[in-house]
Order: sequence, then C-alpha cells, then structure tokens
Amino acid sequence: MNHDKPLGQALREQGVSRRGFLKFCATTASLMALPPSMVPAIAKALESARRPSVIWLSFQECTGCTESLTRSHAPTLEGLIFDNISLDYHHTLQAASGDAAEAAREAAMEENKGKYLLVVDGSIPLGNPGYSTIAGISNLEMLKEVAEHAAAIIAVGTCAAYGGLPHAKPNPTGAVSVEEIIKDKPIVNVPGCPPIPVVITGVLAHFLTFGKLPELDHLRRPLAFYGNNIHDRCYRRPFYDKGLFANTFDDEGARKGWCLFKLGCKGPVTYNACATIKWNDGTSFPIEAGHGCLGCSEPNFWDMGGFYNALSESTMDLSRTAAVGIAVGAAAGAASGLLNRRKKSKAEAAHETVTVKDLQREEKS
Amino acid sequence: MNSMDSSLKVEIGSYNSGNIPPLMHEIRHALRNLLDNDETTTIDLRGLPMAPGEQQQLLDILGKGEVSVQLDALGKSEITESSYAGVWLIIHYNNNKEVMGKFIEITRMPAILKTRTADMEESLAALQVKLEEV
Amino acid sequence: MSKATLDRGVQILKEHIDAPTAAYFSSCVNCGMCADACLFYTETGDPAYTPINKLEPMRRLWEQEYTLVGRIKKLIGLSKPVTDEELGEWSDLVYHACSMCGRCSMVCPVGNDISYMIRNIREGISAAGYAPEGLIGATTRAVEIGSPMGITMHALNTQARNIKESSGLEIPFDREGVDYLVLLSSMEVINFPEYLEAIARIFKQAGKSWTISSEAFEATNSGIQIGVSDIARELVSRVVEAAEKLKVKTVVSPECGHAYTAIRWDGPNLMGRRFSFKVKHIIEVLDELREEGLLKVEGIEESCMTFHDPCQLVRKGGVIEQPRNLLKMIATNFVEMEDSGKMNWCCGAGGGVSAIEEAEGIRLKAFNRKKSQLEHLQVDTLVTACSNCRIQLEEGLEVNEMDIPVVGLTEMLADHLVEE
Amino acid sequence: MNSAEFLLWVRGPGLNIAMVIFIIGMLIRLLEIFMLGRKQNLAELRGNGISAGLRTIFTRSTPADKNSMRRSMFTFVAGYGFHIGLFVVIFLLMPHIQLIQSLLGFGWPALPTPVVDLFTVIALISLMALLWRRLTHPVVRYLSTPQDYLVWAATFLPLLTGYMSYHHLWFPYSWLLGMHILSVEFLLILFPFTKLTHAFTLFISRWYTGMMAGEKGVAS
Repeated sequence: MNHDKPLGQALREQGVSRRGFLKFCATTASLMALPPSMVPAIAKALESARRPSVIWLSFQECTGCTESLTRSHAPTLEGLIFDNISLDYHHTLQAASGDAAEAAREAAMEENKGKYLLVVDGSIPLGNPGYSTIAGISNLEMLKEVAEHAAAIIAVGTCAAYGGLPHAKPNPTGAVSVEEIIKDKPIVNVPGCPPIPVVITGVLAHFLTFGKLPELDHLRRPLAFYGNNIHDRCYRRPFYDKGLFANTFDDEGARKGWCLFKLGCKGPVTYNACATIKWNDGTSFPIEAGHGCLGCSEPNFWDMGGFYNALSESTMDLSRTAAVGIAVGAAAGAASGLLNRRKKSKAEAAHETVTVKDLQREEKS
Repeated sequence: MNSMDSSLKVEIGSYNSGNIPPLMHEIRHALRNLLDNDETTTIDLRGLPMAPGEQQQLLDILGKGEVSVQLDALGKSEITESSYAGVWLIIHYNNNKEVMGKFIEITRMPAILKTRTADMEESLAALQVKLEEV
Repeated sequence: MSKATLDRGVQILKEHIDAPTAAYFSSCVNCGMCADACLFYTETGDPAYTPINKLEPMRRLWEQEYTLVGRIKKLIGLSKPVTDEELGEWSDLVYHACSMCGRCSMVCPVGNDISYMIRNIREGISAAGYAPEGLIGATTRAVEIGSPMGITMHALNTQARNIKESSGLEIPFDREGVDYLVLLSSMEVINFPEYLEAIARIFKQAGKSWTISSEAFEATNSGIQIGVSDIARELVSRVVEAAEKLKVKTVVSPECGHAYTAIRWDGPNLMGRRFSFKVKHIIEVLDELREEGLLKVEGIEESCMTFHDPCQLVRKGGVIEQPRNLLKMIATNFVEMEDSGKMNWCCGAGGGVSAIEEAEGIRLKAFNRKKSQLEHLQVDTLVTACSNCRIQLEEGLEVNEMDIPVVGLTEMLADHLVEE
Repeated sequence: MNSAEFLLWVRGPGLNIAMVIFIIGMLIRLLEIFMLGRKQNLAELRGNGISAGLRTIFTRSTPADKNSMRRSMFTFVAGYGFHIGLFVVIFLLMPHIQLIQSLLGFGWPALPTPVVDLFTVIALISLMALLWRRLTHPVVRYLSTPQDYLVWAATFLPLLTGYMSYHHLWFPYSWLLGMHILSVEFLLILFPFTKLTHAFTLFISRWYTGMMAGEKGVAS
C-alpha cells in the first residue's frame, strides 16, 4: 500500500466498497466514542487522511498493554487502523531485531521528522539508567531522543501515564511517567492496567482521522473515554442509591449483584470507560464479574488504601491514632483540670469575707 | 448442576440499570421527529451502560419486523427492522464475526443500504463496457 | 475601709466558676432564644438585654482562666481582660435588667441554667464594688438593722398589738417547741399587715402552734439578691439559729419569692450543713392543712380571678399546684393566665430590681408583659403569693390605670375561714 | 499534587492528624469541665436529681412549651431542620457508617442515598436560613462573634462538598471527595476549640440543669 495515498483512495484500491467505507466510518466513530451524527464529518476527514508513522517504545512494562491491544479481536477494524498507520518500530511486534531494528527506528525518525507519533508503554527509571535499557540505550535517553521530533506522544498504560506499578512505594527504580520527563510535546495519557484496547485504538483513530489529539481532562486523558467515572455509569449504581450492598464476596448481596462499595470498589473515583465499552468484545468488566474496581486508570491506584477497603475508610489505622489520642488527651486534660483546681483553690483560700462595708468602692464613697 | 454452580450463580434479571425506559422514550421521540421533520437518528448502543441481560431485554422489547437484510462489506452486517416500523437495529461484524458496532437507527431506510451515486456511476460505466462486449 | 476592687471581684468570680458554668459556656451557640424568653428584652427590644449577654465578662474570665486555649491566648496577649469599666457597665445588665426569674434557663435548647450564672456573676460584680446603690442600702439595713426596709421589732410589736386590739388574736413571740416558726417580709409588715392577722387566724383554726422570733422575724435576704454569699449566710444564720433555739419543726417562709429560695434551697448550702427543721412556703403549709382537712372555708368568690405565679415559687421552688388547689376551694371563676405555672412571666421586679431606684423605668416597662397578659384575660381580681410581686403589680396597674385589685392568697383564704 | 495524591493524603495522614487533635482537644475540654466540680446540694431535696437530669437531657430537645416555640419559631424550625439533617447525613449515609465501622468495629443499616440527599438539602437550606438570621436579627447579630461565622462556615462546607460530590457539581469527583474529607478534617480540628463543643457539652449542661431543677421538684 502506498504510504502517500489518502486513506479513502487506498481503501478503495483494496476493494473496500463505499458501503464498507461507511461501515468503517460508523464503527470508527463508535470507537472514538463520538456520536453517530459525527459520521459524515469522519468520512470526510478519513477520505483525505494520510497514514502517520508510529514509533512504539516499551520501557519498564509487563507487555500487558501490548497484549491487551493485540489479543483483542485481530484482525479487526482496529487492525485496519493499524494497516493504515505505519508501525515503524515496536520491539515486541516487529520482525527485525538488534541493529536492524534500531536502524528502522532511526530511519523512521529521520524520514518523518516532526510528523511521527510516539507511543510509549512502561515507566522510565531515573534511579539508575542501567535498570532498563534497549540496545544499550537507557530508557531516559531513548525517550528524549525519540520525543524530540515527535508530533505528539501517546502514553499507553498507567506506567507510562503516571509511573504505574514500578512507581509504587517504595519505587526502587525511581520510576516516573512520560509527562514528568517530556514537557514540550502534546501528550495524551491512555491509562489503565491495561487500558481497554479500543481506547488505545480509538485515540490512534482520532489522530489518524483528524490529525490531532482528542480533547483531554486534567490528567491528560481523552475525555471521550475518561469523562465519566465508573460509579456513575455502573449498572450496579441503582443498588448504591437504594443502599443495597454486598458485605462479603459470597453473601446474598454478592450473589444478587449488589453494589461493591463496601468491598473496596474504587468506581466512584475512577474515570474510565469500562462500564460502557466493557472488555472482551463488550462481554463484561470487573464489576460485572463480581469484583470491585481497583481504580487502575488513576494515578497511584495501588496505594489508595487497600483494594478491599471502602473508599470512605481511612487509608491508615485510625484505631491506633484514636487510642494514642485518648491516652494523650486524658493526660493533658487531667493536667489542665488539676491546674484549674489549683487556681480555684487558691482563689478560695484567698477569700476574705465580704461585708456590707466592702460593697462600695473607695472612690465612690 | 453442582452446589458450586448455584452458590456462584449471578441472578440475571435482578439487575436494573434503569436505562431502558429513557432509551425507549428517546426512540419514541426520534420516531416522532422522523415523522414530523424527516430527520433520522442513530443511537450507539456501545455508549450506554447496560446491566447483564439488559441489552437483550431491549432487543426483545423492540422485536423483529418485516425486513431483515444482510450486508457483506468488511465482514457481515445485520440490518433488521424492529416490530416498530422505522426503528432499525444495525449490527456490524468483522471478518471474525465479532461485533464491531451495534446501533439503533430511526429512519425510513438505513443509509448504509442505499446505493451510492458514485457506485452507480461506476456500475453504469461497467454496464456500458459489458454491453459493448456483448 | 472598703476592699472592693476589680481584683477582688475577679477572684470571687474564679471561686464561683464551677463545672456547670464551664459546661454552660462551652455549650452556648449564641442562638438568641433566651432573648425571646426574657421580658427585659421582649419589652424593650434591646439586644444587650439578651440573658446570655449579661454573662459576657464571666464567660471571658472562664475562658481565660479555666480553658487551655484561653490560657494560651491570655499568655500571648490575644484576649481582652475583664476591666472595671466593663463590670460597671454590666452592673446595669445583671441588676437592673434581670429579675433572675429563670425563664431563660427553661427555654435554652442546650440546657444552660442562665439565671444560676447570673446569681454567680453578681457575686463578682458586687465584690468589685459595682452593686447598685439601692441594693447596697437595703443590704446594709438588713445586716445592721435586721430588715432591708429598716423595720425594727418595735414596729412589729405595734402591729401585733393592733391585731390583738382589733381581732383579739394573740401574736405569739419566741415560743419554744411550736409547730411553725413564721417569718415575715418587711413589705408585709409595712404594706400588707393583713398577712400576719391572716396567719394568726388560720393557725388558730387549724390548731397549730406557731411563733415569731423577735431575733429573726425577717425572711427576706438581701445577700441573695445583691449576690454576696457571705452576707446571705449571715442573714440566713439568724433565722437558722432562732429556729434551732426555739426547737421548731418547720420554718414558714412568707408570701415572698426569694425569701423561700434563700432559706429553703440556698440556706443549707450557705451554712454548709443540713437543717434539723423543715422549710416551707406558707402556700405549701396551707395546702398541707387543706389536705389534712384543717383548713375549713366557706363562701365562694364569684369574681373572675387569676393567679400570678411568683417565679421563685414555680421555676425555682416547684410550688405550682398548691396555690391552685387552695384557690379552687374558694373560687369558681378561676382562669389561668397565658404561660401560667412553670413558664409564667415575671412581674418585672424580682431579684432585687424593686430595690434599685435607677431601675424604675425599665421595671415598669417590663411590667408591660404582665399588663398585656391581664388585658387579654379581663379578670376582676389578681391573686398572688409574693409581696414583692404584689407591690410591683399594684404599682404597674396603677401606672397603667387598670383597676384590678391585687390580693395575697393567704389573706384571701383567711377571709373565707369558717367562723367558729 | 494530583487528585489521587490529594485524596490519599486526606484519607490517611490528614484524617489521622484531625482525629488526634479532635480527641485530645475534646478530652481536655471535657476533663476541664468535670474537674472544676460542684458543691454538694445540702438542701432537703424535693425530687430525684439524677432521674430529672437524665430526663432533661432528652426533654430539652423539644420546646419548653407551645408559646416559647411560637416566639422562637424561626430558630426552632431552622434549628431542627439543620440538626436532624446533619444527624441523618452523618450517621445514616453508608460511606459514613463504613468509616465508623472501620474505626469502632460495628455499624448499622444505612438509608437510601437519595433520602440522605434530601436531608442534606434540608440541612443546607436550614443553615443558610440560620446565617441569614445571624446577619439580620438584632439579637443574634448583636451576640455573634467572628467565631460564630467561622463555625458556621466549618459546618456548612462538609455538607456543601458532600452534596457537590454526590451530584458531581463543578469539579471532578475525586477532587470533590477530597475536599469533602478535608473540610470534615477542618471541622474536627476546630471542634474542641470553638463552640462546636456544644455537640458534646450540651448533654452535660442539660444534665446539671435538669438535676438542679429536679432536686427542687421542678421539671426543667
């Protein structure tokens, strides 16, 4: 396929009919979580879109994000998207290895200078550059080098977006997110551990379609996917409102599918599309499977006070604090009370009988 | 069925996200709008939070109508008119028969079924060529 | 030489701040509901007369002396100390504009006994030398002459003689071992001599022995009103000593509100010991006689009458039903005043207000509450059981040109005694 | 600081700090009160002070009489609205019960959230009405000190942020929840050092007053 042809033409040459193109546009709109009324605009944009070069860098990560992407329904319409981007470097997926791989990366960077899209998964260790290297190049160095001429960066997964599990206390590698290092490029965070595959492809589709990044929230997440919290879109929300909760994972409430708030569900503070797009081809999502949301698309989700502690509970042991408070308070109160008693006794001891002669002040009489 | 099964069984049908009635209202409203203003409406079912079984419940409510069309472009698509005339259900599949999109369209005829002008022009040219061959 | 100084006042306030006071100040949220219960506020509309505001100097002193935060604030100069000027200013609020009627204590939603604290802040203000002249004069006369109005035994003897001449009734003095030691208030001696005769007639009919002590006939206690416990103790001790010397069973407080409080409730606490005799209000005694069937009356008052509850009897003494029981013996047309009983409105002259000349204006203004109550009721006769209330009611009615006779309950009962 | 870090701080260290200040402060205040002591009543008692004191603790929650209620109607209605609303919100909303349970080890059933929401609105409106009264009524304005307004704000904020959290008003939920918890911590810290203490000490006040009156045979 010719790199330089507009997408519409390229698709037709592949034998995709105009009905097929319309289907493609409709599902792409759905993928980007855009309303169906946007389909004509998407069709127009896609007709003339040109495929971008994509460089995918994996740092301190578990390949879960790539798994999420590739294990989803392939070959798929998302696949079609990938057919229409030029994935020039991805060390897990590419056939080339060693010097050839690095050469491909450098070539792509040179050829598409200022226009390529950089996708990152995994966090970057700052503790010691040697903690994570690719072809002898430290993650930090490679990120800086590739980011320099990138048009935009997509940080895929919570590690790249917010530091992820490597960043969890005590953060032995000094792991940080992409946005903590790169300050001068447009960055989209697509957090999740892993993110929903269609969300990853949706963001790519958006870039492909419109040539720019989607609208973001305060944590640089695409609003189209991260605009609502799980709790508000959760089908178990009516149980929360009615006050029906599962108290354990095997009680009546759990069987009846009641709200999992008490079991530590972080849905109320987790912004993601799991409750609507769901996972595995729209089959289910964690809450539907009977487990509370861990909040994996939120920064520091692993340190949010225990996965199984309710959101309104303290993240620390309050009972001990209370016990210390009671001990100190009792001692301090007793001390203060004794001081008061001494003061009062002194006043009583100093009491001189008041007689009628003492009722008028000297200057008055 | 062993005891494990019964203790872990999720009671489908006890859920109620409360989203079906408003959705039905939206469909009714769209149908009114189609009649009055000839405007079509498309509802993307992916964007709606549904409890397990609820989507099927919705489809059962809508029922099947007279028309059922199968489209074969980039994988199959099923286009069915519901028992309510003008309310269509469109399901797009990929080549692996996985659902790629699920829409309710309130229209006289789903846009995807109409033959494109450009396709007809191409066909016209192709037909011309064919005739010349004959 | 007088020892009244700010320091002395402050020191005495420190002695009087106790656990209830600390709880009260900790609990007040400045909701202002006590104002709605205080006739000095409702009849003047002056927010300074809000009951809890009358305690502001004491509240600050409590905070500065008896709370950790207050002590720290005081240490770093963040708190406003109590000053002479302030106590002088507050003297008007706690003496002129408070009759210690205790209505505020009944309505406070957090349960603060505000009048209890007023009683205590008076201790400090009087020790600092800011008690009103009129009360100082009354107190001085009470201590030095034996009666706040300067009545001596001589006057009482004359009265006893007059009674003997007009009715033949003997007024017994200094008899030992009798049932009742009868006390009088100077107001009764001067203004309502009928009381003594009424007592004599009732006890005679009931066959009870009684006496008056020539050493301690005065029931009122200016020490309580001015708020000097040392003086109150001295005045109470005269009664206690007389009662013990004469070995009486019961000391009878006259138709007076604070005198009852002074002997019945404050007396043992001032003296620091329990009494060997009982203390009763004359109304309680009369009701007991009624119960025992020793009070035989005849004739019915047909005029429409109502009863003014003295604050010290209802809210501070628990004497509520007794006067009504007695009235029902002789009155058919008895109507209750609005808010009667526990929540009755003060006449406006209690708590020493009547002794303060400068407070005359506000005292008569406060009477407007009673005036409107009476206008609403349209009664022919107003009955009460406190001479202080009675004088205020008579004066207030006269000033407002309302022609309603005010009668003491004891006298009224005596008028209906069955003649033998 | 992002919203997750903020939320983490207020749920952990913030809550601990506030809690320990609250407990120590309140114990000091309570001991200071009780240790001042009071003299024994030597007068012959007319009634049982203890039972009267206990009774008054409850009866003072109702108006003294109809006329007193009529005279202070505004304060009564707004006061009841606020206090009942606040009580329901604090003790009958499930997330709150869950926090209490994690602290004390026991809990109780919650009310449905929309019901609690209604009580929040009642409490908020009542509080605003009480503020309006504080600003306009001659007596209450005269009595009010800066502390009264501070305490009003400290009480209003948790209710407001709680309401905003539930309805997702203006800010992301995580921030709102964090602000809500922070405002409660602010309230807890202010509590022992302001008249907020009345929530505890009013029972002591009612007890003493009820007892002193009861010993004289007066039902107060």
